[in-house]
Amino acid sequence: GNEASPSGGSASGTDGPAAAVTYQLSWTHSVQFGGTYLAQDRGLFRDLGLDVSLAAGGPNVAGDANTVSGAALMNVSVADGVARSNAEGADLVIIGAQYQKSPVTILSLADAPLTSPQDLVGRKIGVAGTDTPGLEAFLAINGLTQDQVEFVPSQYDPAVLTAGQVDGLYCFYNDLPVALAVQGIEGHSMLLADFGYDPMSQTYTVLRSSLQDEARRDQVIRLLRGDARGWQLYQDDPRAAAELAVQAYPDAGLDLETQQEQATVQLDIMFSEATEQFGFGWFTDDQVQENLRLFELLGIEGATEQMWDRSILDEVYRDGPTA
Amino acid sequence: MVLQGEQAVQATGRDGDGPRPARARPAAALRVLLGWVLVIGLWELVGRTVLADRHLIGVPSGILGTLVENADVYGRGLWFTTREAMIGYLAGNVAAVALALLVVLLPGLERTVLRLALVVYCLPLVALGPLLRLAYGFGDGPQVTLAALAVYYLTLVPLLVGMRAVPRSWLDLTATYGRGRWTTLVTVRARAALPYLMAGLQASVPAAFLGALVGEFTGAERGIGVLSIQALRSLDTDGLWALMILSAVVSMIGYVLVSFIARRLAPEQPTVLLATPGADPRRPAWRRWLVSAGGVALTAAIVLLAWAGLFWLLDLNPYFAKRPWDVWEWLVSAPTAAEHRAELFTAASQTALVAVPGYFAGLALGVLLAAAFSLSARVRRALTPVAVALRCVPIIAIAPLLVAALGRGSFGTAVVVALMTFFPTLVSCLYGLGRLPGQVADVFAAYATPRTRVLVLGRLPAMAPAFFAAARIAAPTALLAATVAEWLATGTGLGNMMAVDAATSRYTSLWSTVVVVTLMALAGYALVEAVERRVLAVVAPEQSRW
Amino acid sequence: MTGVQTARTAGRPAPEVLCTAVAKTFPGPAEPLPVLASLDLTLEAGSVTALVGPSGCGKSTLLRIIAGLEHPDAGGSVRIDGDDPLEVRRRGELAIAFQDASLLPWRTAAGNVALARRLAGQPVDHRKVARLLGMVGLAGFEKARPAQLSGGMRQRAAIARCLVTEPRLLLLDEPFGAVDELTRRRLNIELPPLWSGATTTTLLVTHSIPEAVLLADRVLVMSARPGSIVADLPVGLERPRRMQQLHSRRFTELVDRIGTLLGVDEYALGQG
Amino acid sequence: MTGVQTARTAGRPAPEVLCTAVAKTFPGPAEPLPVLASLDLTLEAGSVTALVGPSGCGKSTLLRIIAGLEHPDAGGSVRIDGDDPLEVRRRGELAIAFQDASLLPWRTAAGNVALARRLAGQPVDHRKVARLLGMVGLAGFEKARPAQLSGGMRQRAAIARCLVTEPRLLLLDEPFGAVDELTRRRLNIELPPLWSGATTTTLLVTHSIPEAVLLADRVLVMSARPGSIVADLPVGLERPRRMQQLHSRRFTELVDRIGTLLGVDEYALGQG
Ligand SMILES: Nc1ncnc2c1ncn2[C@@H]1O[C@H](COP(=O)(O)OP(=O)(O)OP(=O)(O)O)[C@@H](O)[C@H]1O
Ligand SMILES: Nc1ncnc2c1ncn2[C@@H]1O[C@H](COP(=O)(O)OP(=O)(O)OP(=O)(O)O)[C@@H](O)[C@H]1O
Ligand SMILES: [Mg+2]
Ligand SMILES: [Mg+2]
Repeated sequence: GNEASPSGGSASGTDGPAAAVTYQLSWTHSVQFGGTYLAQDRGLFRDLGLDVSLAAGGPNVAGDANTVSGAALMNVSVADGVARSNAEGADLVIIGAQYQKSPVTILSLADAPLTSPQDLVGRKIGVAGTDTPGLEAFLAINGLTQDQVEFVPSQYDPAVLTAGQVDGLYCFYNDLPVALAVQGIEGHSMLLADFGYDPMSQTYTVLRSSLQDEARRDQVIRLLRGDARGWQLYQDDPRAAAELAVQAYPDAGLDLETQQEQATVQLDIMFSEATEQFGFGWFTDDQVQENLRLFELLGIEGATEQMWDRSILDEVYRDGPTA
Repeated sequence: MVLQGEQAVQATGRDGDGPRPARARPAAALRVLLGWVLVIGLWELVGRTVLADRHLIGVPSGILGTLVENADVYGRGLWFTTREAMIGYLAGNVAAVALALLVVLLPGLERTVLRLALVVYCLPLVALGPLLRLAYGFGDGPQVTLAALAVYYLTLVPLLVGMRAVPRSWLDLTATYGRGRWTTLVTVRARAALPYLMAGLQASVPAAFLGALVGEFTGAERGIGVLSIQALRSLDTDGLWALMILSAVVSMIGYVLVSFIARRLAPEQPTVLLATPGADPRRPAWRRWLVSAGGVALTAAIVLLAWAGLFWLLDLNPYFAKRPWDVWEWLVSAPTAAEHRAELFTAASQTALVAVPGYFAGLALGVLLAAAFSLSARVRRALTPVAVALRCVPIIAIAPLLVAALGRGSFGTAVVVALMTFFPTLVSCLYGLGRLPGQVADVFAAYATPRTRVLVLGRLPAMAPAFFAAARIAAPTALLAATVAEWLATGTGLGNMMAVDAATSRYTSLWSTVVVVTLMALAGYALVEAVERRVLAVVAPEQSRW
Repeated sequence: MTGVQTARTAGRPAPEVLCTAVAKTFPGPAEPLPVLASLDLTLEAGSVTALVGPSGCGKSTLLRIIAGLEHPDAGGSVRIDGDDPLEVRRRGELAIAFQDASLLPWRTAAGNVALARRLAGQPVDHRKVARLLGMVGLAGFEKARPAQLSGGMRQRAAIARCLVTEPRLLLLDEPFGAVDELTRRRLNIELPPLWSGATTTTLLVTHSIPEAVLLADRVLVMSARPGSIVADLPVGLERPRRMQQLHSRRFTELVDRIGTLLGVDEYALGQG
Repeated sequence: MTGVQTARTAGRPAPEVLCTAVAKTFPGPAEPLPVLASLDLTLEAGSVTALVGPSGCGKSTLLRIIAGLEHPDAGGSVRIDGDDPLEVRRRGELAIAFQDASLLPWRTAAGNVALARRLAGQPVDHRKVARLLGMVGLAGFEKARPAQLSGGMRQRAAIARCLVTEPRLLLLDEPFGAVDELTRRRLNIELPPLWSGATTTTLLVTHSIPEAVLLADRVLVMSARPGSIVADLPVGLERPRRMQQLHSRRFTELVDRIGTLLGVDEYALGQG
């Protein structure tokens, strides 16, 4: 109703009709978004006057595009992706990063582990076509050339590894390695972030115009605040988040054991000293500079510091490192 | 000897299909049962020994366990996907019938309608999925739409062939009373097209299911597609196989249901379709060229207008939803256009190298299977489920297995393309082989011609219209299949390019690639059509005019 | 479409058919095949004309051209009471029995007959359908599908289909070719009252010369391909025809004459 | 399949056909339709038998049963020189001309005729094909497709197809129903030498009584449905038949007799 709501749609009020916003996730539902589910489930968004719809991602979802087109207010993305989108004419801004460390990893089987970049030489690495530039950049950073490693086109299907079609698989730390572990297969993960390849990941991404419009900026702040609160709850009890994920999305086919394992594993990359000190989702200027250098390696043009904006985080953590 | 006697009578089509002696039935059932037990036992054995721990295939016991354990989750997922598929199936087939009616009533539109239909059918999922999600928001919209899109072309093409499969004398009948196209459609064509319509309806059952399933990759919250992504990534091979088996079973049920209805609906024997070869005076070559060039231009104009108009109407953001002029700039007017073209050309030739052999392999596989099915009911019963399963299982789910079996080379990818293409050909040809006119069958019977010979000399020519309908469908399908195979296995060609473009937000490049894929499909289609015209002018002249 | 049909066509007088310079050349297997030499022909209103001629001379083609189902070569024209054949067809006033019965296989015998009335824009009259089927000897087979009928039965169903619309112009292409002699004679006597009269103009192709003479007011004899009309013989026997006339001099004379014209004489069999 | 075929069938003597208790009931549109009453019949080796009877009495059905294309009701059997009809078909020794021409629409006239030889396991002999097409008056139409032929021409092509394999058992179902009187008589004179003789047994369905008498050694008259054989008349005219015989007493007597049996008399037309 547009008539006479008592607070007249005040910017930060928790009363009045909740503003409907869409929050685009980066993949299908799983505990990967456990903090967000907690925020949703415990009414943290609602308390902040938001009626949040969580849009699942998937193999055929263009997350950034959904934000650019206005279908979503904010999406979860990755820095190089955002830079690419901007190079193609989007004007997206990263206002936070859920992961403190890139989850990109090269997974190998424990009986033939790949533990350092040098181990890749002469090996077959499964990598999706979309990730090939990332692997190339990683090799370059470590002084290797592409012809020293055999790239095998594959998707995020761990069976290629177990079936022996590849020696290592380019994937995500909290995803396939967990699946392997749950299946009772010992694997080894080599985080690329530990060897210089560390694009900012699970970034909170919004349109620059959303930050300039007062009302929407306010919604962004509330959304980020609510989400951060959710992740704070998550940090305290990741297993509860896993249970919630399984329960809230009964049709997603989630397995509780796997979810709990994943929930614990991803703590490593989501929380760090920086988050202790500044708050969940924090990023530093050093990280920005490092990412910009990485973009050059990846051949992405036109990215500058302007692609990041910490003012929302500043606002959320005005009173200290808890949202 | 007994077999041949049975066959000779069957060829007359009158009383060959009598019930088999009752005592044979339990024995046959036992044999079938034993066969299954053997197959499943072997499967379990292989899964547990040679392929143990490789997570390439699920094993029967594990699959069964998963099915029981997740009965309610899988059951619900199956229901969601099935519902999407059913709605899409209905919508797509209604659209096909509507388009066919339009063409029959305004035959001048045939070429244009078919080309436009082809363009829509060829839109790759990578481009279409996100668009649909943007247009529909949350919900089942994209799944249903993709199911409908996967279906309508499979029905439209054979339906039009069927509408033409009438002898001159029946058309003369309505003409005698001065009736127009509508009456002819209602009294003659509609009924005559029934077998072809049923072929389309049957071939599109698994297509609808697969369409809905991959539709769920566009960010759906539930359904078999979502569950299978989950199973795939958690190395839950048994679960994945359980899901795929469920999909196959549902498709199978739909397929059998439609074929049951088909048998009920079209019991009369096909008649000889006498029609004189092209009686219209041949127009000079330059005029024919002009007309077809005009047609192509018209189609292009309509596509471009619809493209720009639709995006404008839906107010789609130009960042993602590129317009025709963006593609023009990318491919032609931009300073770097030459590079873009070169890149596209390389990719397109790689794709063609996979798609063309795959196309022919798929076609051949379809025809050969259809021939085998028509020769032996036993082969048909045994292989139909396999064929349906191969068609409705998303290739992404069994890609590692296929790669393990076939390798990543062009042979493997061509086989994948063939596997994804053959099914509509199989169904269409099966129906086509049944179009042997009763009188002609009698002639063969008079010489006790063996089945194989009847097949070659009678059934194959009678199948020609259905076969070419399938060949026209297979052209764009093979191309789309090739792009999928490239994306999954070879990491080359247009398929990989589209995936990378989508992942790296190179949307102008993506749309340009889509345009190239569409143009290639149109070109392939035109080639098939040209061959078809020549062959059918001799074998089935009734197909060359309305 | 149906607006015109409300007036019962049977009430209107029979039309005159005028063929002017009708010629037809088919694109034959090798070279163009002239089938009809230029041909002028008037069928008087209400007359019954029989057309006889060697197989392949163009009789069926001529019938189809008169019905407007085939176009004559440039220059030729067919007018039915001054109208284009299409007009007449549209009014549901024309019926043609094709050489092959061409029944729709999915309709019953009665359904096929009834269909003609629907196509002609006339209300379906089940009693009439049944009566006509009875007249052609198909009582009890109303519900049979064409595949369940013998060749002769199919042909008779096709005749019933032609007659059920009470056409003003009736074109019959060897309507009794597949029926036995007895049935043929019965039909030769029983059916003509349905079509000879003031309301129907009839053109009948037949291979039986006696039948031609028995049924027609006038017999046209065609030459071999390219067909042209080599003789136009008025029959001049009174109507209604009865069996007695068959033994009349006039009758046998005519049969002989036509036989001679067709060259049957040299193989003369049975008669004269 | 072809192994058996090497011996030229034409050299072997004509077979005897023995039908024992052949009856046939079709599942009719409403209730079961008895079409053939139990029927015993022997076709002597090398004889030409004509079968006449009212339309729909089961003539075509009987032919199909003899060819083994339709099974008689339980208890009935057909033996051809002691063999099952299937055996005979398999050896390519049987030919049947169906009532409707049933040419393969995608083959030319010559292609259709040649096909029969291939199906019968005989080498295709293009000269023979052309000669037979010429005999039935289709010279120049070898390359025409069925749709480009007139009704009578299609039927003649089908006859050529039957004769090209020099069958030992020849079943003709109204082979001349769609051709004109002249052509019919010509064929009546010219073709029989091809099939009457020591090597072929022939059964011929026809609606023309004179034709039956002219061509056959023996005429079988069938009753109306359910068909049974009501008369079995030896013709007893000497062979080769010539036109003169047609004026013989024996001939006209026979024609009359059969006419009477069929009830044609009451409508008697032209003869007697
Ligand atoms: N559509 C066609 N294309 C080519 N030739 C044709 C076509 N229709 C008929 N003809 C030829 O025209 C000639 C006359 O055919 P039509 O059917 O008119 O003969 P008809 O006099 O009816 O013969 P019949 O007594 O055998 O039925 C034939 O030689 C035939 O080959
Ligand atoms: N497949 C069938 N199913 C049911 N009834 C049939 C079938 N075939 C024939 N009949 C019936 O059998 C009877 C005899 O048919 P058949 O074709 O043998 O007659 P016929 O003597 O050849 O007649 P005609 O001279 O008209 O060709 C007909 O009444 C017909 O309705
Ligand atoms: Mg004709
Ligand atoms: Mg018959």
